[in-house]
Amino acid sequence: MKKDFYGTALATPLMLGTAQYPSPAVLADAFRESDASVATVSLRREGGGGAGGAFWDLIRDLGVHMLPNTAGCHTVKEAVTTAHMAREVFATPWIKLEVIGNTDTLQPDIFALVEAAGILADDGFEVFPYTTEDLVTADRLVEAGCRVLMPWAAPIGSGLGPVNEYGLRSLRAHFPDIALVVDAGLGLPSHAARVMEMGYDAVLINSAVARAGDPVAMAGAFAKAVEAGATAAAADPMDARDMAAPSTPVIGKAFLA
Amino acid sequence: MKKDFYGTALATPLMLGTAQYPSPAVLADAFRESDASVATVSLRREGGGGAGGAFWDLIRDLGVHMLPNTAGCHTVKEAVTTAHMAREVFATPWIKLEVIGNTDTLQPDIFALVEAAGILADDGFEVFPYTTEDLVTADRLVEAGCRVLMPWAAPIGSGLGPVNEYGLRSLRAHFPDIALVVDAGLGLPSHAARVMEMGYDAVLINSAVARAGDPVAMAGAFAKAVEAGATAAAADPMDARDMAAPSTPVIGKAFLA
Amino acid sequence: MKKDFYGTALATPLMLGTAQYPSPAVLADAFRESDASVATVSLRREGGGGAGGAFWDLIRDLGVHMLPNTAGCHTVKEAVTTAHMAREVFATPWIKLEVIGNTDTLQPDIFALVEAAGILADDGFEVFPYTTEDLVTADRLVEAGCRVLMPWAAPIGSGLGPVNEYGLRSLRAHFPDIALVVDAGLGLPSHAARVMEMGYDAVLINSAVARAGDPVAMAGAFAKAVEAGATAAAADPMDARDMAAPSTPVIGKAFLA
Amino acid sequence: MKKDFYGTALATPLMLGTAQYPSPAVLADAFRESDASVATVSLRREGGGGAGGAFWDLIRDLGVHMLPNTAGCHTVKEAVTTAHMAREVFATPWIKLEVIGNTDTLQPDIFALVEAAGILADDGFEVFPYTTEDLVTADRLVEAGCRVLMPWAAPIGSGLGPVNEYGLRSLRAHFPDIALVVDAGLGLPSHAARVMEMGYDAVLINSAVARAGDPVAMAGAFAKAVEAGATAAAADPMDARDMAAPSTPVIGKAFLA
Amino acid sequence: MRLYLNGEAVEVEAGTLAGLLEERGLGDRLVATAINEVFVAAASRETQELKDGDRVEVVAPMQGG
Amino acid sequence: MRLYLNGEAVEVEAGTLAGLLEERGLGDRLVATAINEVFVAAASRETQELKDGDRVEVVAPMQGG
Amino acid sequence: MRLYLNGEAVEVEAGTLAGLLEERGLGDRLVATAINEVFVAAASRETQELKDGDRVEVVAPMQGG
Amino acid sequence: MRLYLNGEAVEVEAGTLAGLLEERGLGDRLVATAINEVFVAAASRETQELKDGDRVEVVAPMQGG
Repeated sequence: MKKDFYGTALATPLMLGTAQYPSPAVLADAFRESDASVATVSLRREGGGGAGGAFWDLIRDLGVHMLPNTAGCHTVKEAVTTAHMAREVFATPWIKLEVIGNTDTLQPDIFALVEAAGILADDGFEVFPYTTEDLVTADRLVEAGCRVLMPWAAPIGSGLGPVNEYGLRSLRAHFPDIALVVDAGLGLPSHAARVMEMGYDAVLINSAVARAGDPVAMAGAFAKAVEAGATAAAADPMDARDMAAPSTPVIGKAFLA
Repeated sequence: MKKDFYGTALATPLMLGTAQYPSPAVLADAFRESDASVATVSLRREGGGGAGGAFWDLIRDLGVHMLPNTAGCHTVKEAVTTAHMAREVFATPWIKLEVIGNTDTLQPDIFALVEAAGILADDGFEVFPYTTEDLVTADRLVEAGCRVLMPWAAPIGSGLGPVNEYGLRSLRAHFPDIALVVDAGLGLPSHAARVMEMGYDAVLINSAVARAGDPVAMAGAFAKAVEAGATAAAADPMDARDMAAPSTPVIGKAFLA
Repeated sequence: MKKDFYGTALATPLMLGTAQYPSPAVLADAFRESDASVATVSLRREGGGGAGGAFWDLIRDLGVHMLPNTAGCHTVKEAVTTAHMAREVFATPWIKLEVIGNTDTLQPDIFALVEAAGILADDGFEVFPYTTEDLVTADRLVEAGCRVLMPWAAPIGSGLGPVNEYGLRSLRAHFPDIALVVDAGLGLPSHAARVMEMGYDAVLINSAVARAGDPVAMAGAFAKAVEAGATAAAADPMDARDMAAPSTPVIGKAFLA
Repeated sequence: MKKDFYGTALATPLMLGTAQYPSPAVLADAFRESDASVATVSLRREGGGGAGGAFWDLIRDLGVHMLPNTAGCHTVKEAVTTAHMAREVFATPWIKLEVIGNTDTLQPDIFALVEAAGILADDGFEVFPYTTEDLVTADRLVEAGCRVLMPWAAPIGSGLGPVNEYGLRSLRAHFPDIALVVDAGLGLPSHAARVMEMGYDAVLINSAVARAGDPVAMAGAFAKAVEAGATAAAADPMDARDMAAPSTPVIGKAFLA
Repeated sequence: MRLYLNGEAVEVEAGTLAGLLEERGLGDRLVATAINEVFVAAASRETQELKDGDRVEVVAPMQGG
Repeated sequence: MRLYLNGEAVEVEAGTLAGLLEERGLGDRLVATAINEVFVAAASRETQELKDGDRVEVVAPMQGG
Repeated sequence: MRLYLNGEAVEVEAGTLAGLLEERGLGDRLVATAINEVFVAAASRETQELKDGDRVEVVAPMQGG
Repeated sequence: MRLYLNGEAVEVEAGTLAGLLEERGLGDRLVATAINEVFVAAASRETQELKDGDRVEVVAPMQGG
């Protein structure tokens, strides 16, 4: 039942972003507390200050898998070129493919996404596409060679939690064999637990940890939440029902009225 | 910020019921996995088989606080007499006061509840009243001497999760100094995490663990979920917002379009 | 199926409050547009200016039933005395019984409510108690002689719509023969339509109409919404289901692929 | 603020499907009761029985605009050919463009949809695309020449109501000048009222009316609901707020405590 | 005599509730009355005597929700 | 000649689409037509010749959602 | 003497609650007791006399939620 | 020669991409490169000649979500 990610089994179902932390030290502590198995990273222009190298050392010391993204790309060409640069720098075929289609919601441009995913998959990349809950887009991405899908729960950084739980459940039901990771929009550990209970294979969190008052503590909270949700999904939860049922047996109750 | 329960600090915010388990062995394993700090128990007619003594030994060996209930009582008199018998047998002033007012929903009869709570508090009991989210009832219970309140989330055994989150948040906001425990109706770890995030001091779970396909694993899931929620509440979560905000910084992005 | 209100059949299931309108003219126009069958009114100190008489004439000319309230009362005594004064002035045994128990939420003090309802019912009043969705309180009110119940949907003037739809459905299911009116907290016509679809017998609206940018138009919107909801409840709606079903028949479709 | 549909102003914001009625007579009565301004129709193989002609006469007599659909089409080619046949038979450039991408959910194949919409728009059709709430897809459809969009609320025939209200609100906010019609998934008049309150320009209903126990009455219920919602949207509703606000003024209240 | 009318301390001549209403120009008004938090029916106003310090409430129809 | 009319294999005399509709009693019906998945306008039916194996679709108005 | 023990009619020899528990083999059990819906503390069992028709409840620890 | 390095107009001596990185003190940095929106692998930098007006991008690892 536990799925791998292009042949890699993850020790924990938590992927953690590396942006927006108050300091590198807090970032490092948050990762340790989070027990995350994957760190998302990106590329920016080298100013000559060598910040890139320092950051690289920091992440490498975390001992987690690196998942470079194409954040901020708006076209197929941009995303593909960025993916190639990321593969060389981070020395991994993994790429979190983002092609942004709307600047308010930062949601994926699913048309460009499918095109770019096909190009990259053909070129040997292992694509983690940032997508919506749309089933048809998911079909196209799988046809393009994706073995992992990363649907959003809500706009990036909104912290709203799943705005379309029905859609996420439907996606899970239609792709039982594809690794599904909820990316973007989760704001609380209970959101993460909920999607794991729904059978998702992992979640990617960044803002909800980095922008918390205490990022390190919040990292630990998400670590426990995803574990709770994953365990519950495997433990066959009771069915909810409209009527009540006594937990304490009534038989043998003393008559004292 | 962490509240005590009539002077007793609890090691964990999880209270676990002892009913409906497949076997005593599973019950014991579930408790160990749950890390629960409190076990709810009750009284039934002694048939002569001595089951009562065996159960007592089992629970005592768990090394947790015992919280006897008055489950199934429908009148003030029944509840009060049952409370006295429980205090003697379990040797504790704690009593989870249930006075049932409706056989479909097993919801509290808040009128009888307030009356019984006053009688018992005057008699030296430390009352844990099973109540609704109603603020006025809560006021009466506090006036009657209760320092802990146990509002329902949904009907006992329904597993629906909070049917009135607004009401539960309002109760929390109006009673910042009273220990609040969500009792009844939680079905999933994400429900438990959510109410802890809302600032509740503990949750009481029974059916959701005992009736899971794997009660022991589910007990562990709830253990992590309450810890996740409690940690998150203390870590100052980000505010949710309608609009998106990029997690990966856009400054310095390469121009590749 | 259509219920009466202490023997009075209402032409429409809309009760409309008379407070907070920009002007008496707007109030009158809103009532005409709303087709409301009942107007809620209250009592205030007579300053000598005779505003009371003018208001009385205005309401009387609306040709609707008057339902005086005990708004703002916090004790049984206040509410009972106010009810007597209202009965004399408005010449009706109807009284919308409000006993406020919390100044933030303006929710009913259900303990004082039940007591006052009993006193007034014994004194020949026809009591419309403003209550919560609590089933046990409802039982007590019915025992006290109430034949109509007015549960809240949300705090007065909040416009949130039903915060506990489960509770409102449960109340409806448990009191099939009592006239149930949702009072307080509805903010939009869709809220009113929804509770009528749930089988409620009427709704009471005030702030949502009076505080709208165009109170007269909004009054008409609520008139249609309650009618829509009541009609739907009687027309046996389709059951919702998780899976899709084609509306256009597929049989006989041309093959053009 | 009221938008036209390719230059045609609609008398009412209700579009009604013509399928699944118990009989042609019920269909006709439902339309009269619904006050619908548009009827959706389709094409099927002519068996020789001439049912088509009889149906045509029935619909023509309704005196409403006809909106032929391409229901059941799964490819661009099918949809385009069907559109051409529909334009000839129904003598209208309007086409409700459906290209189904999933047989469980009957949701649109947005990739084929955008392609087909472009082909048809270039060929002089006035396209009403059945789409999702996806903003990027909406952009592509508008670029392709669509001046009307028909996002789903939930799977066709499910009656669930909006499963992603956030997404529908976002779509409305991003396309203030495009006529938006919620198509598919609405089950109750309150659902229709809600989307109209959100600023949608019309709704298309079929199953919820045709499959109701009393389709004619339900048609009337939806007629009122959409009118209620549209009126409310224009009447500037009050803002919802968490706290209560007294409707009855407290000033001048008698002191009777 | 000194009493409280709708919360205000007033000096009055009248000895009955009816007289008070007259004196205050409220005789013909559509009002209901209470003294010291107890309802006094219109029919009893003539005979209802006032005492020093009475708290008299006189209310009229107003808007309500 | 043998072709497919609305999915059924049929033997026909007519050489044109218009002729086929006549032969099948559909000449005066309100229908639209396609051959081999391509739309054929009413105006072209007279001149539209049929070939062996053609897949002819003839559709009429029906209920739709 | 005839009384009701946990809802069942029983014939008993003992004259006290303590005696009844002995007689029933419950003397050493961890139980709590009530007679006619009133709690009887363990310390009072020796002196608590039984009357014909008493409704005696004897309860022990059990599972609860 | 004049070209654009990470969006800034710069005057350079070097004729190859490798030379440019040297000249700019980026020779030993962990970076990836593109010219005119096309990726240039590290292995090709020595042979990759520069032309006047080239748009060169040099990027390094950074935080990402």
